[in-house]
Amino acid sequence: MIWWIELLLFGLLITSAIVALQVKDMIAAVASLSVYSFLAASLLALMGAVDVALTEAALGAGVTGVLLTAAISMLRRRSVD
Amino acid sequence: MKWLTFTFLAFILMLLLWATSDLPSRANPQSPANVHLSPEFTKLTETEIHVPNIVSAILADFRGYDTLGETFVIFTAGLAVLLVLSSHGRKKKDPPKK
Amino acid sequence: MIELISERFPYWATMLLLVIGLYAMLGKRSLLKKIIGLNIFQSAIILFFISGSMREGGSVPIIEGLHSGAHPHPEDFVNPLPHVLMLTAIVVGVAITGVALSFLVRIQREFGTLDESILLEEVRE
Amino acid sequence: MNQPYESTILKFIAKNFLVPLMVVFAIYVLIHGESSPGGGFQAGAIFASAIILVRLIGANTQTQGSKGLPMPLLIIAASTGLGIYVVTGILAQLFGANYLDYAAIPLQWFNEFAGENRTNRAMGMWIIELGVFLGVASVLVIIFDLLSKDPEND
Repeated sequence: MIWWIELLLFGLLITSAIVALQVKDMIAAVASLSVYSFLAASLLALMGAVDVALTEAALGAGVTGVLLTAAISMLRRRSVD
Repeated sequence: MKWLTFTFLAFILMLLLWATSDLPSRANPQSPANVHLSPEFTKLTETEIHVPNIVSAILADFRGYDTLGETFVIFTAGLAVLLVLSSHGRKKKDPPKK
Repeated sequence: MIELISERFPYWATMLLLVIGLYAMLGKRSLLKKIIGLNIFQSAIILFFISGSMREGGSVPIIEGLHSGAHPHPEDFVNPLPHVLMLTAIVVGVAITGVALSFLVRIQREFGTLDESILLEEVRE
Repeated sequence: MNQPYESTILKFIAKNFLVPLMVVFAIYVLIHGESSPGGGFQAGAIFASAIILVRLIGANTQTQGSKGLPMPLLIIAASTGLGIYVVTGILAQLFGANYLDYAAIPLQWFNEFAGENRTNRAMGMWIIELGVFLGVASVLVIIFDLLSKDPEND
């Protein structure tokens, strides 16, 4: 059991979650959330769930980030005026 | 108000960590989740469906009704976004505050 | 001690992530941060289920050499049922995020802010 | 999206290399969903990512911003995906089995035509994953289009 790799990945996961919540810039928060999703996907692949890892990498790290970025660009532009 | 939130969260964390001590140890072949229902799925995938990917077989055949409901959920989400963000009928009311 | 940690730490880490997501949904004032917290909460539950699906000596749930007459043994694979449940949960989670973001765009158009306390004041008036 | 960043090499690589690769990978994941990791959801997500990438490339230039798949076509595609799923279930009922029991649908002629050795259930799984693929891909593109649309320009 290569459990220390999982321990390292879980540590990075918790760190990126805290960074995504505490940073002020929203684009940086979304980038950190994408990092979080990709770390979660690699962790799922390490646990043997390849289907779930593929879905998480495509949907969680890709589409969610794009949707959040689209919404933030609209919201920030609207809040300036 | 801040301390109330943190107290509540610490309470929840302690409760959850206490609850994990009752779970079976990880990767235990004799844990209840591993001995019920999924060996049957593996055997039926070999004999009945005859496709290599067990997850795909369960998703589309054994739990096909579940996946049908989920497709309905996604379709409904698309319709909800369409209804919420379509700009028809909004301009007749008061314009948004600048 | 090492034995205990190596067996139990995924449970502890996922519970900690769950509480972090819950903190974002309870304590943050920006509604966008609440949505990010919702995503973290959901990923924590997915990781918890998948780490419960592991099996000693099990491999990826794909039967190798099925068409050439191999007979699989159920103990050779990890438990595939939680994988299916979490697969549907991820896709539904993205749909939830889309609907929530559309609500946020609409709130921004109507009220001009995403701050929770200001929104509560405006709704009370 | 305040100031468009005009980098032609990025656009060239994304349009001529990345988008075709993503489309091919999506179709591969859809067709090989039974024998390797993948299926309708993953293929739909990857295909939607390819379409969204095309939208992002064309977002800054005036010529391509309004092109692409229009909204009624996307809604029709989503409904078609859901319809394939539901009709497959009803078809199984018409052949005398339970709802969504693909073993009753006679699909062996396709196997003999393609020279494959699949069961009826595998063929039924392939059909409904096609429906799921259409539904997921078009709904994700619908959500992105509506979220990135400026309401005062239309």
